[in-house]
Amino acid sequence: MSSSKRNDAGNPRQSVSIAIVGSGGTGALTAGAMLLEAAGRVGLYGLMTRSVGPQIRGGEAAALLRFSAQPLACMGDSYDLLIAIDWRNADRFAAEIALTKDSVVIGDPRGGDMPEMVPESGARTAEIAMKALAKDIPGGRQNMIALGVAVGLLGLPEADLFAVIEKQLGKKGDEAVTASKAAIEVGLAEAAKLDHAVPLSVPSANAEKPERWMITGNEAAGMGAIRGGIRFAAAYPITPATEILEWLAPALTKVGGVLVQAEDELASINMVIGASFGGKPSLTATSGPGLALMIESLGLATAAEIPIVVVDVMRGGPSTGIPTKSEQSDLNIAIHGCHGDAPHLVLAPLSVGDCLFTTQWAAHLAEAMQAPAVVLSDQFLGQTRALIERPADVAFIAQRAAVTEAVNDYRRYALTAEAVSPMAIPGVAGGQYTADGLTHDEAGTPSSAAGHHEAQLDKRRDKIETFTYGDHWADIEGEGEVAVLTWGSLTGPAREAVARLAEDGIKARLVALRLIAPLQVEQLATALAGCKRVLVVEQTHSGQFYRYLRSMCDLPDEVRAFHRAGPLQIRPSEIDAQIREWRS
Amino acid sequence: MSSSKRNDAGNPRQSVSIAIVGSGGTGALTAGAMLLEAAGRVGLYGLMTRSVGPQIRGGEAAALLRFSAQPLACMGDSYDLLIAIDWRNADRFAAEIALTKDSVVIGDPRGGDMPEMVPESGARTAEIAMKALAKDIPGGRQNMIALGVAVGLLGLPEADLFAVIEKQLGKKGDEAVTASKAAIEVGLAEAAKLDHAVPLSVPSANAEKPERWMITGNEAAGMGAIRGGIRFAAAYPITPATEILEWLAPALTKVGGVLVQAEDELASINMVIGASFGGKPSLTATSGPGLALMIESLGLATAAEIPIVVVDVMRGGPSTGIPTKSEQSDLNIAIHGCHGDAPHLVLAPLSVGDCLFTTQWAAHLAEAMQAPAVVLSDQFLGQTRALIERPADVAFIAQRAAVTEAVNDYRRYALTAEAVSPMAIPGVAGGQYTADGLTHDEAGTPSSAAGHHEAQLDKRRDKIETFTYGDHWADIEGEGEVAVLTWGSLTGPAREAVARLAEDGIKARLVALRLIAPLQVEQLATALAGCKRVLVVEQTHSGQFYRYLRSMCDLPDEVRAFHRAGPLQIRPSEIDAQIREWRS
Amino acid sequence: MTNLTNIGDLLAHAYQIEIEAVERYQMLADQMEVHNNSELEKLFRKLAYHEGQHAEEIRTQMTDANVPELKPGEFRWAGPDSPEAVDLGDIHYMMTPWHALQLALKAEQQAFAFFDEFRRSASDPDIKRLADEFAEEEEEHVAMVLKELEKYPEPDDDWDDDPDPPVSPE
Amino acid sequence: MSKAQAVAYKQGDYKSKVKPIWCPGCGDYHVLISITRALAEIGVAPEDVAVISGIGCSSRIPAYTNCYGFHGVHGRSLALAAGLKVARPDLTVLITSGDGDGFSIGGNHFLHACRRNVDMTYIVMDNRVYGMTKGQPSPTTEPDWDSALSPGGTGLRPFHPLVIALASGANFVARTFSGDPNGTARVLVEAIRHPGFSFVEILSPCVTFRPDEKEWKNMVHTAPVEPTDDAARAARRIMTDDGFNLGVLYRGHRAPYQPEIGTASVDVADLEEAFLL
Amino acid sequence: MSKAQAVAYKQGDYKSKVKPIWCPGCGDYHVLISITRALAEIGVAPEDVAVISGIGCSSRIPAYTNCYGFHGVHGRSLALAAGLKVARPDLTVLITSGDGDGFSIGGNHFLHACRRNVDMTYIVMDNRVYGMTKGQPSPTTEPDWDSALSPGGTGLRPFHPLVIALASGANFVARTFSGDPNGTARVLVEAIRHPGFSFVEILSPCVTFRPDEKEWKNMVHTAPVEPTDDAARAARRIMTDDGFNLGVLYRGHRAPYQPEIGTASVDVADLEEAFLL
Ligand SMILES: Cc1ncc(C[n+]2csc(CCOP(=O)(O)OP(=O)(O)O)c2C)c(N)n1
Ligand SMILES: Cc1ncc(C[n+]2csc(CCOP(=O)(O)OP(=O)(O)O)c2C)c(N)n1
Ligand code: SF4
Ligand code: SF4
Ligand SMILES: [Mg+2]
Ligand SMILES: [Mg+2]
Repeated sequence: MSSSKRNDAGNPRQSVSIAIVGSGGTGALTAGAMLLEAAGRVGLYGLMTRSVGPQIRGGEAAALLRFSAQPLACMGDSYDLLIAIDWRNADRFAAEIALTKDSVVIGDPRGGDMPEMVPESGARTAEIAMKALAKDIPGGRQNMIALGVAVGLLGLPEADLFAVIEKQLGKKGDEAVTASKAAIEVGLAEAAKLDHAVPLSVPSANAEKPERWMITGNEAAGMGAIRGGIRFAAAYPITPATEILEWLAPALTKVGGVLVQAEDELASINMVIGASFGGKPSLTATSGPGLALMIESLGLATAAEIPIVVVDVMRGGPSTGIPTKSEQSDLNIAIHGCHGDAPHLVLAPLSVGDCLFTTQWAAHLAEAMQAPAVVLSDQFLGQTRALIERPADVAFIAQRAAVTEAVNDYRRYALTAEAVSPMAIPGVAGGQYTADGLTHDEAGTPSSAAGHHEAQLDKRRDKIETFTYGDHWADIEGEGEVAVLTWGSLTGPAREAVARLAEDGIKARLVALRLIAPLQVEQLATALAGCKRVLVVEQTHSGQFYRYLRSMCDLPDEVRAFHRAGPLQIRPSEIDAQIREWRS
Repeated sequence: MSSSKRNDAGNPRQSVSIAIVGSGGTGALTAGAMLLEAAGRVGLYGLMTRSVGPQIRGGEAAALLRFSAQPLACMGDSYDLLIAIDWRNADRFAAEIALTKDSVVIGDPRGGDMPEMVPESGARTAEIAMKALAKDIPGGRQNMIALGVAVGLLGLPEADLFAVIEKQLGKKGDEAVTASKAAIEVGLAEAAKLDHAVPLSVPSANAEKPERWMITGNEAAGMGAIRGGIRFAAAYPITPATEILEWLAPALTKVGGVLVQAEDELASINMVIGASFGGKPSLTATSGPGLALMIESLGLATAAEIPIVVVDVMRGGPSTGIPTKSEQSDLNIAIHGCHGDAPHLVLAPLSVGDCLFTTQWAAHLAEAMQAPAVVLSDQFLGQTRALIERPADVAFIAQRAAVTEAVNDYRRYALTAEAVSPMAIPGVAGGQYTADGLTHDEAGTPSSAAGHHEAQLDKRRDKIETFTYGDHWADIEGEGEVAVLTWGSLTGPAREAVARLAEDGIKARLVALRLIAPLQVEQLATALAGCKRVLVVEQTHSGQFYRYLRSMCDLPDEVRAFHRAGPLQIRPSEIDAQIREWRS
Repeated sequence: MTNLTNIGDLLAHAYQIEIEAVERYQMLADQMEVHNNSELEKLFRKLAYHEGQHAEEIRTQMTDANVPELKPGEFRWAGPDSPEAVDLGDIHYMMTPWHALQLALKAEQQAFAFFDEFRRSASDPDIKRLADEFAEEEEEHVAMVLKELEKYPEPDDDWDDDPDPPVSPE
Repeated sequence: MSKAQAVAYKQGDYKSKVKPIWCPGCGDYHVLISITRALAEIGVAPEDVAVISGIGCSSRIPAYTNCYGFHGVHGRSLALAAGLKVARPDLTVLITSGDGDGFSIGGNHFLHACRRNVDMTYIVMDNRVYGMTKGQPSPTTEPDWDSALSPGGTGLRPFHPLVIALASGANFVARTFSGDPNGTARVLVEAIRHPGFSFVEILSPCVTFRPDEKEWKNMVHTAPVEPTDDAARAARRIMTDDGFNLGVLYRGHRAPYQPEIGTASVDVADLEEAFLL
Repeated sequence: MSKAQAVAYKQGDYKSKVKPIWCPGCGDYHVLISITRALAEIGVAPEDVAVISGIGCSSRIPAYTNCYGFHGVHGRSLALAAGLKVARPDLTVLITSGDGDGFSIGGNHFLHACRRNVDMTYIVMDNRVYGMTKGQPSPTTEPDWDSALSPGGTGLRPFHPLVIALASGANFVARTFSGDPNGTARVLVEAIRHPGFSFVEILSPCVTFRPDEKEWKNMVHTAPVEPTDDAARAARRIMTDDGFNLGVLYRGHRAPYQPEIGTASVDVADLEEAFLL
């Protein structure tokens, strides 16, 4: 997907980025959400993130959106359209809403002072008195005017928007619907008056509209968990992971599972371990501070060989950090956080929609190997709402090697060829054993003998290192002597950068890891075969991913580490520029 | 210090290794401790570790000792003398007490069956009826007979042993002293009858006896903490760190400090952070499971820039693992355990005695940089009792850049040249600020701006990366194109291996890191300059140190990683053999 | 306690007394094994064996009587434990045969007391006769233990003096 | 539990072959006997019982039973057990803990387990000391008990587990003495059968670090009053007793927490509808 | 505190320039006023006061005061504060927390802080909800309160902070209502002055996620009886009240925990003697 900047202003664009900002009570976020849903009905792809002030309510807010008729990997480099319902505190978003001279900025003349960033960018501006216009409509609201303006300037069919309005506001009664529609009409009319269109190329009106899902990464992770067979969850709320729990709570109940709100993360991971010991595939979700509290028991799950899934929706760190912003800096703790040698699985979804697949796969892998799996999502993936194609059905489901019929002479930690030992589930006669975090022998009896220690350490390493993971360990695209090597949510910008380079005839590969640990060293070498230069891209301050790769495998001679802490996600153009600059 | 194996049986040896084993109630450990103290009075160097069964009381026990007139780096490869007060369950120690055909083994004919390991080794054996002999002495005990035998066979002056007896048993009354002396005399007489001497070369009787300290690493860490200025400690008991606390509790009180027993490790690290926020240099001590629980707040101390020292006395992991045995496998969690990018200090003592210096230095560094310092001791260092020279006085002491007089416009997290900001201590007028784990600006006010985030991340990185650590970052010895690169408690065996190689004219270097993080990349490169081969030695299952080095710096082309999980420490002969084999 | 009203009940209790004594001695033997006191391990295994034989004798008597299947809570003991079960609180890993026999003595005495009181309070002559038999048997055991004890002088006060410190396995 | 009815289980069926590492004389041996005796009395099949623990001498019990066991990490047994029981309501779940594991590091889960009232039985062997780590004061230790870590004593008021249990909502509260294995077993039978969260504190002497506790056998006495179902009254009574009152102290009537589980009302695929535009 | 006597402090001297991010209408604004008012009343210098918190809306208070502050991690404020106070007995230490921070994740430290009885004042703004994370049930939430995470309610019995405080040994226990800043300030003055661990629960409505709590102002009432120094009686009284009783409920007489600090009896070098042979 190429940058919108690269289109001429008049012609329909391949993708359009739009921001709607406004302070407390203006409804900027609601307008954004409706716009997204309307676009989905048109059959577009789309993404919406939001950025807000520190206030719990009434703070300044920005709905950040991007649309295209082609699948979208990430947010754009800059914004084609910025609609400010008002300008209060809008400079907070200056760094996030990059404007160019091609941008169009619509403001309300009564909405306060336009921030510096607008004139500095050279963007074309126009004024619409949204507040005043809304006043004239009984029950009319300024955000609905803004919505009308947006749809008008983008050139989206208004019927789809009205359908959304009916669905969303129907429960509020006819009056609300009518008022909103009226306001939208006014917005459309205002837009039509302007010479500021940012037309988006949309699927032809005659063609059958492709079906779209509208989903956040957090919802997708929940759905993936259920598809993967998870039937028990315990968790403690934390930003930005709470929505996984809030989605799962009623959903699990419907499919015969349950979610328990625990007193803290120490409890939640132990509840999950207990439920899994009882035979139920189980999951918890948290963010960095919660993961830190789970670390001791993550080691227990590893040592006692209890499969669990821990979804870590990463936010800015260290410590409380920036809870509402994305970062990839929990990589270290996820891989290396446990005391002792505690090999376990670490995975990362590569897009909003991929949160579904990766979580499902994680449940499958955890159960197959009787090991904990940490899924590293992040605030961007988790809280971005995306328009995507329905994720494919995949066969991955929790299937544990279990002893389900009466046995004799059972040895829980027997050394087997695949290093996975069939697990007796409570209730099975003769399978009684005691799961233990102490070093133990094959029967599970505590031991401090070097032989037992090594045998079980080997076993736990081997079972995950010799497993056949198939092709899902990474997304690999493109060819050439230059590769962009990345993981998790940075895959989006990297993917778009590689696509843009390709458009310009510059060959580059994308290697984006979904399976972080155990690192697939051989497969990675194959993926990079022939590469002379590798750009390692990640959203951390210290280059954690780069360090991890160095520690585990030999990279091509020329490697550059391109990394930055949050909260600003690395943009496609930055990656693109790195590669171009390196070549020259 | 060369291996005792390399001496002829008749001549005095450079070093002697001796084991005294016996089951519950026989007093093997006490005999060993007295032998150690006696040797100390002679002016010898020595080490004593113990190995015990899983029973809390009454289990099988082995006192493992080594003596020499030269400083001792580690335990020996094999044992010159094994005295079994009884043989019950002694095969538990087979792997730990390596015997050779040069070994001498003394057993009690009534002490049960000699385990396989003895005849298999080809060791020379003799019998002494310790139990029966003790019975004949009123109040006599078999372990005192064994002690007499040991002193006799080693050729140590008995006067020093008697002095120990008087000191240790004096409080029990004259009878106890007389009985013990009588038993020792019997033991000496029995030894004299045998042709099984393992004579140790001792400082000449005329020379003034050098002064010796007898100390464990855990006590040394406590002493180092107090020398370094620590005046507050809070902790929760855990094996094998508890002795640090038990030593510190009364000691701190004497120097005007205090130790608080916390309800758990989450509390102890927070108490320590609170006390340090209040201006008192503070420390906690724990082992792996406790460190895991402290991880969240270790990140808080990093983010809020509160100096604290956390001593982690490592044991076998993961999870509860092997609490009574040594391993170096908390390296990963110590360096990489926190969520987010949380640079802090990680140090490791290089010997039992060095626990004093390293802990003292850690207190100094933590305070100087307002950052947490993790000291990675381990069960071997912590619980081994050593005869050493009095550790030198060093000037390192907690000295915090603090605001101690009234100020205006105070900015707690001001960006300064050294990246360390003077810290206002509660009570100072105008210094009021709120320490915060949230991303903040220079004043400490929470912020989610990219600029503030990056500035403070840079600051916290820079202050520890640009600090001048001096020569203490590593112990470097020897020369040549081969280097043994190691850290912490593995330094002992590595040092001895390098010395042995040197005796055979094989040049090798020793580079043993005391400062693990931040890794002194340039200094390390200098230390390894000219090296073609590097053997990385550590006590972990997965080669954590090797991986860490790879991740951070370029090592010479030929690198071998020699690592093994606990509980058996890697022996000097194994390192020696690796190097010899590699050269050939 | 002595509301045992029929032979079956009495047999059930007598049998249970021996069974628990066996279990207890085996437990003690295990403890001594784990704590390397092999002399005592042997002694306790021997005691377990004897009680086992006794249990076996009772079991043969049970075949013709109508003996109820009682659950643990349905046994009616006077004390906190069944009469012939050694109090585990009195055990030490360095104990000597003298101590062990003292415990055995106490256990046998308690068992005797159980049946003794029973035989005196029972009104049914059949029950009385059987209780009598059991009491006499226990009395014999008491005598046996006393005889065995003669071989062992009372150990010195410091018999449990372990110079080595406890260890911490976790 | 149809299995259980068919077979008559004996106490020995609940004991494993693993030999305890406890010090001879330790009260925990008696507790093991009481637990196995209680299970035999109830007659639940050993494989339908799970015994969950943390770390400590007392926490070693699971492996000594012939039930399913989990010897987890220090202080977290109640959470692990709650997860297990909610996921597997068909199992009989016991938790075996110590005064350090349960009331020091594990105090928060204790509060919330009482409050949550999952149907399981919490057995704490209270020896007023950390046995496993060689004798440090625990929350229930007397303020003047001298030790290396707290020379001269902690000076702290002992923690009152029974009162906390009542105050936070436990549904069954009792205290027993390990030296009375029959009495303890009887109470355990009742505790296990009582719906909801049952808490039984067993005074269990540590002969190694608290030899003075051998005296307990002369100090304990049966509670002079009948159990009540009035938590406030029970709390007040216990707050003022001498700490050696034995017996069932409180029987509550709260319904246990047990979300329905295992009965699906919709297909997984149906959940997808919400995402489809 | 000689400084304090010399200067007469005003309420404003305890307020910082940082502007709260709380929702307008939030009860915590009132609490901030009450705290600064109480401090002015006591007259301790702002720099001699430390305000310690965890994470939550309520936990944001430290930065809004002009005292030394610590905004630590979720649930650990009491431990941090105890370390500070023991190390620096000269400071006045307040802890400001919420019902989630203090009673859910922080429950264990609450128990042990009450027991340890360090001389500090624990102020919990109880709004019966997790405000900061957008409205999940907390331990004090009513069992039938509907939310996304617990549709239809948790079904769990609310946690009773005052009873737990009493049962675990707090030395001063009170409940106030944020809507009565004068009354709250008065109680806070007493709580701060009272030696040992003082616990004040402030009912502080969350207007955003619990708009129903605006009704509290009509529900609170002054405790109908005098404070007592009998913990058992106080506990029983509170266990049976309606939860809206305000006032000082308990004043105890336990001596605070405060090891002597800062007075060396030996030189550091003297400690070495034990090692020398
Ligand atoms: C996280 C953690 N901290 C500390 C320990 C060390 N530890 C093991 S058992 C124990 C105390 C046990 O006391 P209690 O529960 O009373 O059991 P007891 O041994 O007295 O039966 C401690 C502190 C640990 N294993 N894990
Ligand atoms: C370890 C950890 N877990 C979870 C969170 C997320 N979190 C922040 S505040 C909060 C709850 C706060 O509730 P309360 O203490 O009642 O404060 P309120 O916002 O209601 O004043 C939670 C769960 C966190 N910051 N850290
Ligand atoms: S140390 Fe104490 S609690 Fe532990 S086994 Fe020994 S007597 Fe029992
Ligand atoms: S969310 Fe509730 S508690 Fe938080 S600031 Fe708003 S009203 Fe107050
Ligand atoms: Mg205990
Ligand atoms: Mg709240």
